[in-house]
Amino acid sequence: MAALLRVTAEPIDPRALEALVRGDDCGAVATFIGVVRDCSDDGRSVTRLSYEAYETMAREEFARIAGEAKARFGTCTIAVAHRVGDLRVGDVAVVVAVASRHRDVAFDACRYTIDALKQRAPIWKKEHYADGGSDWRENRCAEQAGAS
Amino acid sequence: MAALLRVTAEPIDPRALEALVRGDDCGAVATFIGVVRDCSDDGRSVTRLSYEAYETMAREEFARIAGEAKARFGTCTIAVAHRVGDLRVGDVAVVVAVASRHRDVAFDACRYTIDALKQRAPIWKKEHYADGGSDWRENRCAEQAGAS
Amino acid sequence: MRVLAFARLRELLGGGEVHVAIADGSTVADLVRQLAGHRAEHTAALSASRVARNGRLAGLDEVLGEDDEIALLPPVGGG
Amino acid sequence: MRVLAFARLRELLGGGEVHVAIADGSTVADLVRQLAGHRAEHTAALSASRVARNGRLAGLDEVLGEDDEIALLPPVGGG
Repeated sequence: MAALLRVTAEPIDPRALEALVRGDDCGAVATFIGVVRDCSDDGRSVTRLSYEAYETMAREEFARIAGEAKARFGTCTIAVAHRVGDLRVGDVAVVVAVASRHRDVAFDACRYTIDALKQRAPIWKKEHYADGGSDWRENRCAEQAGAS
Repeated sequence: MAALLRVTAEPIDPRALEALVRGDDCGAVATFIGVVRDCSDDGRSVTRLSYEAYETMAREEFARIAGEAKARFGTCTIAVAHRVGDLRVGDVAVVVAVASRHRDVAFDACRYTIDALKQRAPIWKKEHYADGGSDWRENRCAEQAGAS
Repeated sequence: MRVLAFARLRELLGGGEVHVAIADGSTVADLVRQLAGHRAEHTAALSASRVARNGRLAGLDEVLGEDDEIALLPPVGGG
Repeated sequence: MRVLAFARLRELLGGGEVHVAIADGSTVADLVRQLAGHRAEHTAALSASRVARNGRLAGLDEVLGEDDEIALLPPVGGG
């Protein structure tokens, strides 16, 4: 198992993900945990989020990203879990766990993977605000080609 | 609590460390876990390690490192736990957990902290090999001034 | 044909899976025009989105087959 | 005075805490020479090490007080 993406409506256990990637030859595990904040990027008070995903395509995109990370940084094992459904402040939305022999590879691959996932994975987030409003929020983008 | 170092002979729970640093305004947690490998840097088969620490000084050094990380990268909360005593392959030797509003700060501060701790914290490691030998191993160094 | 819609487009089109009758030889661009149907909000949301065909991003001039899985992908927001 | 020794130096000096009688006005360098005692292995290990005085790295010319906590720090290997 060299790469794994889980899209799940259940709470994510980062330790379980780390257990999947760890082996006796791995000296380093770098884990990123994305948590639901109480405040949006533009300063609105957030009460909850909803995520949805196009799961089959997300899995393919993740496989590509993991391949790129290994080609760039070196041998490592990468696992990702992303929540879908309704989340509250403090809930874990996403976890990226990377195990490698040495820590530079683990850090670099972990960061590359979360950055690329945020840009490219077909996953969407709706923020629900304390004032009753809600909005689909897009990540600040790299390349974005319109469809029509 | 903005910075915390624990030196402990008990197994480390990375989740407990993350719980210490997380808050509702933190969207990102970056965690580094250093694990005992079955193989030394020079390729010898390792059966176990022993760590020892000069704890009071390690705590002061960590406080300095955490202050540097915040000055360089931005607001974040940092916690570190380091095992001492006998460890076996697969055991967690060190955990650095950093929570921040955004992931760049969390990643940068986490990496800075583990790099600096490895260079500067008064902690020592003895490797025990499958062939019966053992050796005190030093981390590849930055500045190292002899005492005499 | 079967079209998957996500996020804002799911809400606008009234469901995560919509069924659309297309003419033989229709392209991705034809499908998008048909889905927009001269409604300003739909047109804006679709023009900010990408289209995937069988799990890969599709060009506007690709010709659709009845069995393709088409997905409408607004700007992403995961993580 | 009380001297803490770690790792390789702990093993060489026969304990994590050694007690050394020093002359008034002794410096860090004097203490190190006294601990080495013309033994090659001790001299090598001490010369590769640093000395902390009350939790901070100390210069070789610092004069020691009887109540100082001195620690001998071989090259570190944590993490």
